[in-house]
Amino acid sequence: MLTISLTHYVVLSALLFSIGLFGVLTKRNAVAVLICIELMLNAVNINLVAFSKYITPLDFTGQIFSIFVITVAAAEVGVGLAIIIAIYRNRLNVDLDNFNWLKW
Amino acid sequence: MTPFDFSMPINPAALTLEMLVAALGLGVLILGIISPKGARSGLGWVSFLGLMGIIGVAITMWGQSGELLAGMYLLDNYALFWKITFMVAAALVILGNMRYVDNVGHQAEYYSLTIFATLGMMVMASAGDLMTLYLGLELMTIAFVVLVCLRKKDNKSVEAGMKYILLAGMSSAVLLYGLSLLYGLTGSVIMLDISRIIAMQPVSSALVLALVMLIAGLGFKISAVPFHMWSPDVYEGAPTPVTSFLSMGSKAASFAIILRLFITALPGVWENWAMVIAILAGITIIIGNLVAIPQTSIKRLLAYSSIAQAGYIMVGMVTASEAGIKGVMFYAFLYVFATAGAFTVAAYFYNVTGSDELKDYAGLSQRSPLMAAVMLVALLSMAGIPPLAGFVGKFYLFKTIVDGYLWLVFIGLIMSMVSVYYYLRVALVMYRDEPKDPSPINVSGPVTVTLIVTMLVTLIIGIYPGPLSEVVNSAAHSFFLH
Amino acid sequence: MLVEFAMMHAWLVPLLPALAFLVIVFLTRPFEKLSAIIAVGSMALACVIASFAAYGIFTNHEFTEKPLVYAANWLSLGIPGVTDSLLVQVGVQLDPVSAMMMFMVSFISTFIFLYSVGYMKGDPGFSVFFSYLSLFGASMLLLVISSNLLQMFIAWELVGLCSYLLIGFYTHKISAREAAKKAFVTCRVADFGLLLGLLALQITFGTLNLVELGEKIHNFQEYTTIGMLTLIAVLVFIGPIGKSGQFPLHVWLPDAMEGPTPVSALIHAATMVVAGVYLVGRTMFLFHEVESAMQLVAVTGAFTALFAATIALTQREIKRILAYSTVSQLGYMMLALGVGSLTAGMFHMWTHAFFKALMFLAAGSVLYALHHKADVWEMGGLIKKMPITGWTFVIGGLAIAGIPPFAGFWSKDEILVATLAEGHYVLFAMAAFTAFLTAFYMWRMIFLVFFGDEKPENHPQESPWTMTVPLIVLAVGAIGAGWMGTPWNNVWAEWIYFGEPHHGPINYGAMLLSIVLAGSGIYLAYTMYLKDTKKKRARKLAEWFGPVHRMLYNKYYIDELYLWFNHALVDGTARLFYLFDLYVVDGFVNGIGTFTKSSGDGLRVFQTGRLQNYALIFFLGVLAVAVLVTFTGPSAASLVLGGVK
Amino acid sequence: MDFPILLTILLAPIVAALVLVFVPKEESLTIKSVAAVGTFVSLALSLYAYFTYDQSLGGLQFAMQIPWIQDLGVTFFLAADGISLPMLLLTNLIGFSAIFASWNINNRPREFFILLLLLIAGVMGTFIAHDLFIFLLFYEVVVIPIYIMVVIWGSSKRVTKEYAAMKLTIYLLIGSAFLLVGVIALFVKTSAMSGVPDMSFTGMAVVAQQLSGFDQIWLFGLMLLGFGSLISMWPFHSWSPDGYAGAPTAVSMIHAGVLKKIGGYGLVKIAVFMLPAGASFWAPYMAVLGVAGVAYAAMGALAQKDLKYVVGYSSVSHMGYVILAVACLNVIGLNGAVANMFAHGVMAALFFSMIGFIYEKTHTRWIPDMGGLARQTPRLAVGFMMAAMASLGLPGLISFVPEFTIFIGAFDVYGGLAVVGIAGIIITALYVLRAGANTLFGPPRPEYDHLKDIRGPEMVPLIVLGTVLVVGGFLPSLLFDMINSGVVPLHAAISDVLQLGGKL
Repeated sequence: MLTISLTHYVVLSALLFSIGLFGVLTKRNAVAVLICIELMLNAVNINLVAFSKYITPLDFTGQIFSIFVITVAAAEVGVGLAIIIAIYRNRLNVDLDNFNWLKW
Repeated sequence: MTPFDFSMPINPAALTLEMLVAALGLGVLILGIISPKGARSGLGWVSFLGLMGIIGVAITMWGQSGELLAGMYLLDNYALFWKITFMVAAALVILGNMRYVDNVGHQAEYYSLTIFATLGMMVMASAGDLMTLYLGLELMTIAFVVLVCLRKKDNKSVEAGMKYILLAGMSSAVLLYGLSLLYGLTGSVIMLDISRIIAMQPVSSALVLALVMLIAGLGFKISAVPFHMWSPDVYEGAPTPVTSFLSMGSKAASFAIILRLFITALPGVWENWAMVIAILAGITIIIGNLVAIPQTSIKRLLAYSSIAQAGYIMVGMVTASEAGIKGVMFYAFLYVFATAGAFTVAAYFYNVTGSDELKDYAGLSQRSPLMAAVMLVALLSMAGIPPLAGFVGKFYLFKTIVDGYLWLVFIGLIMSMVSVYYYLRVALVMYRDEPKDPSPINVSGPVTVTLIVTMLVTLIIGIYPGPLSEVVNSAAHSFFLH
Repeated sequence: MLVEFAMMHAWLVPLLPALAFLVIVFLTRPFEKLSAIIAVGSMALACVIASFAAYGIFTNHEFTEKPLVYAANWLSLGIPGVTDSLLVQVGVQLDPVSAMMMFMVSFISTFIFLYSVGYMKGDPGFSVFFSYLSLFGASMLLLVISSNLLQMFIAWELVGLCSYLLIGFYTHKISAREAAKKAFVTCRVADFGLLLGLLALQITFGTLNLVELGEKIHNFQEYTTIGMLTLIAVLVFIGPIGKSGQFPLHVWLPDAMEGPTPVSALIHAATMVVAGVYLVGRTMFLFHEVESAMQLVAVTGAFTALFAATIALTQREIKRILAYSTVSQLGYMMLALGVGSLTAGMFHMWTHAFFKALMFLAAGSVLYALHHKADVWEMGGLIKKMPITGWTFVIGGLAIAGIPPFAGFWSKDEILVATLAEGHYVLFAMAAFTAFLTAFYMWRMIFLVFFGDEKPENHPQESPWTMTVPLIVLAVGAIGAGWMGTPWNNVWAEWIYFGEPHHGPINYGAMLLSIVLAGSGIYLAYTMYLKDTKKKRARKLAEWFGPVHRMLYNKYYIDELYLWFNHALVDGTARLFYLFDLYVVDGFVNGIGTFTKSSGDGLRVFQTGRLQNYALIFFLGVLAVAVLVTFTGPSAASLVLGGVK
Repeated sequence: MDFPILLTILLAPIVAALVLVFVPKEESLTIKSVAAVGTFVSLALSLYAYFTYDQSLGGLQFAMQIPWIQDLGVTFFLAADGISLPMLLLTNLIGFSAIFASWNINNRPREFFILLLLLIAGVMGTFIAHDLFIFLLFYEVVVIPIYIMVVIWGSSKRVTKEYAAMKLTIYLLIGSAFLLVGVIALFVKTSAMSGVPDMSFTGMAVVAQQLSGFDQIWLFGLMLLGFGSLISMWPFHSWSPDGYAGAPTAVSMIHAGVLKKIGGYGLVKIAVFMLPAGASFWAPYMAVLGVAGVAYAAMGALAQKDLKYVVGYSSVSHMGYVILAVACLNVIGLNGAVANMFAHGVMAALFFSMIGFIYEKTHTRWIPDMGGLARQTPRLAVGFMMAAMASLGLPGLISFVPEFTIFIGAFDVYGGLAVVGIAGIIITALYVLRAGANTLFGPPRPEYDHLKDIRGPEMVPLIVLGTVLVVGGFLPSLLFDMINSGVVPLHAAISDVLQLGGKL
């Protein structure tokens, strides 16, 4: 029976990270981009927890670190959504492509 | 691997500065809510005097050293110097732009967030491990994001905020990924342990990937070239005092953690990242200066010039030596004053005329000689023209890399002379052209004080850098004592 | 006692006119009378001191062997023994040659100054003119008495400057301005050669003092080869070619007539142009060692004499004829030096100064009377109305033609004898023929100007006393100057000689020949220009030799050649260089400028403002850094991929 | 010396500039007199220093040293020796007459004279600083005031004054960037070698002379690039004509008169003194470039129609002589180089001041438009002719003896090459006379009849610089003994390495 080892987690985390990255690069909707960033952050959490379990089983540094990451991610999403709402109020759309007033 | 025991004594003395700043921030926030609408402008003076008090305390703490929680939080001259730099920067920004902030409104939020951002930077300065590093970084970034879109009504500010939050989020994800790999490879988050473990094991490709991720994540923060795309737009969009604090504080703090991370944690792989940093520095200097040439808005010009300045500071990192650190810290300190001067002038000019365009700066020398002189001195100090601080700073920086990376010295110095071109174009507009409306601009009290302080400090460091270089020497020396 | 004082303080002689120059320029410029008195007075005083000094030198014999030299350090660089060093001195060297020259220059200048008081009356720049004249006098006397070649070169250039200022004195005339510029540049070209010679001398022999140089060159084998010495000699000779108007560089002298007549008399007859001959005389020790250089000097002299004489035949202006006759006589002096006879050269210079200055001043008074009408064919029979000018001019004519009792005969005969003695038969023939031509063209002018029927439109009358007195004095000189060098009691030979004084046998044949030549020249001129009043024969001759006549009149088209060279080549290349500088060197610099600017614009476009693009560039950056890290660092990956250390 | 004479010389103009800040804008006369007093004080003091300098003792006198930056070994070291004193005197002479040459400046006179005084102080600083860091400090401090002065008070004839100002500034800064790289590398290598960081000329030179041959070569190459572009060596000269044509009179006087000499002074005092092996390697190339500069610029000047361009090109040509002289690396050559710098400085300053007056009165510098000025403005004509005659090296004026010394030095070392250089005097005579004669002589033009000749304060440049021209011409030992006392010890210090290095 296939035993789940550290490499599986790292590969999963890498895959999740790439998906998140792909989402950030292609999604046109600001909220979707924000979600994809969260995806990338959760990929890192997987990584951290996996390392904490397999490499330093005695202490919880990795897990503590992932808790910090989760809290910060939450704060980030809060602020990000607030900004997106503010933009929506001003420009009535959240399509990233036409936010290009600041250029050159 | 030593397990983490909670019984370790925490000596609170190490955290006095951070606690004071946090208290000041909360105090300002509460005062803001309590005080009636009219008295909001007083908050500026409260936060300024508070900061000056804390700077006093920091100076008295000079020379103390210690660490907290088994190396997670380091306190030494190095961290103290950075903290003093951040607080000075914050104080200058607050003092210089009180009139601007009163026009914008939301004083409470502005001042408290600025102080919280400073707090974030101070945490980063004495971060001894990956977690504290990340926490300080995120505290600063999120505080800045809110500051950037302070003017909710102005599309530019909000667009800048949106760009900043999304790109910063992505870059911190990348950084985190690198940190997690680093943690995975070494099993510890304490930087000192990491360097010991890396020294023992051969360089694995995972470590190289971690290194790349770290360079990318932190490169974003100091706006090194391939990762700099966000900074011109955010600098232009954000309200000018925020841009000023962003370009001074955030960049300096990022350099504080880069030095900590790369020189304490990753000396083992120095051969790997030295040449990359050198190449990045070279490209940053070149592109930062070249793209600044065609700019027409003073803020965007200063944005690109600050990218170029980041390139110069990166030069100090290349040799990972005490002289290198000294060069970075010295240049960061004088860079703070030059940027504060330039942006205060830009902010006040925007306040009076409502425009950032260079052509509106025509005849500024006749309308207000002080503003024109301060702008000129600030710009020329960034260019590295001798009597000003930039020259001494660049001398220290390039002194370190002459042996191995002579090509970088050539790029650095020739590009800084090319930068004189667009700096002098600003001077040309200010000194030669006749002003459209020749009404003199009378500069209010606190702004004059900031302008004069920045100009004098830039001149004095330029002419007599002796004492400052002594202080920075002892700070850089304490870096290696752990 | 006075003589002793004069000899020891000979440096006063050039100093006095120099002081006059300063006084006139700064103090007495507005008071014309006063500045004239100061100028003439200072030159007269200088002439008195000079005569005492000359008397002192000539009377006691020991100065003929060993010249009296006293000098002071002017410039000393480096430590002589230790490093490469340079020592230049300033001083006075009095020996018979320089004493004679000092006396001659000051004597003639005094009278020419006096003459120009009358001539320049009413000219707005009167005192400025006298300041230039005193400056010229000072620098010429400095040149004459200098003890080393560098000091001589300095005075040489100062004299060139004064001739530039004086030729261009009538600043409002464009022709005067161009003539002055031509004079200065031609002399400058010659000075370039002389300077190279001096540099070579200084470097090979380590000194420029005439006395030391003489000893060192005597045994020059220790210092340099004969080939090098010849080169030095030729280089040094280029200077005199320019200054004394010898063949290739003579073009400026005839144009120098643009200046006022006293200037022509003083500078372009008596003193300045003779400086070249004087320099060759002074450095005779150098030329004596090098046979081929002597040959060159002789040939140049003879050729110039003949060449100038042929041109003078066809000229129409009175001063131009005199100018060409000066070039020709200078050729004679060079010939004399070329054949090795310093005595003959200097003697002819001595006599020539008198009668040529006389003729120029006389021509000046003619112009003064006819209100500057210069064409000889429009004058006639002036001797009736202007007896003194007329008869003094005739005396000058006789002297230059070489009729026995007059000065010209003795010195020209001395040269012919010397040339014959050295066995240069070809040169002797050229010299003899030139003597004939000289007599002819000089008397052609005299008959046209002073005899024959008067032209009704000009009504001349005699010039004032200030102009006629110098004429008379110089006329006496033109007569008497030659008597000190007659073959019978040749006092001149005892004083001025090179090596040791030699008294060759008196060659009556040569004397007879030269008298015959001079007489036939005068007679031919008489028949063609005085007897047949309508000058039919002269005009017929002109038609027969049409092209030859035109070529001679246009001075063999050498001026046009130089002008073409100057404009086409020099200005052309200058234009070329300037365009090269403008478009290539400057182009390159501007190119770099525009390149940086355009690359700035190019890179700016990447900033599209769209967030996704930034994120994309961010990740391309991450990839680039990944590649960089693998290739530039010694990491495992680079070992696998064989990355560069 | 108890009384810090050099410091007072340096600070006098700065103090005057500070005083000017408080003088109200309108009273232009008081502004000018304050500026004149400032420069007069430093002129008098530098004359005093020049004549009380003890030549037999030689070496650095009036020295003053204050520790400045410990870890870089930088000391605020002001001193004067045989080479720097003439240059200091030259700066003050030209500074003083530049003030009077710009007596008719009436648009924003206060800023003009503040910047001019700062410029003079900056240039003076470079000549008396005997510490490499402080030398660089003053060397580049001068660039910005010049830019602002050219941009505001310049004149746009063939090229706009903005282009000229920018070209002047950026060109010299790029040159100084190369120099800075060389200085930083030299500092790092010498302090590594000797352990003690020391930036003073003498201290660093002792160590630098032991550097390896290869290091000395590329370090000297960089310095040659930096100083060469300032002294307008041949390929790097294209800023000089445009720069001078665009600049106002006072700036072009000081720039041509003194600023170019910092390049030469730097070459002699720093590059050759510290890196003799490098010097002997580069010497032949420098000689070729020097002679190329002479011939090229002389030809260029011949084709010019604008007076300031003629003098601009002529100054490039004269500097070619200086480079040729420095390339000889012998006592006579070095003496000639420094003396020619002094002579050319005085001459170029007089020339530019006269052209400035002509431009002020006739509003044109185009030679074909002018003629016969001698009748209308005789004193101006005298000044112009004196400068012209000095520039073509007429004996009796100051520039003949230095040129003669250079010819001797160069002829001895580079025979054939020197002949080409010496032929330059003919072309110089051609273009100088053409410029002088076409503007001054010839038929007077009616439209210039109303011109007033220079009088009162405008006569000062002519009197001050004119007397120096003549006195320097007749008594060269006044100048040469001082320079000789500076050059002989310098040459002694490097002669052993030169012999050892030989021609490499």
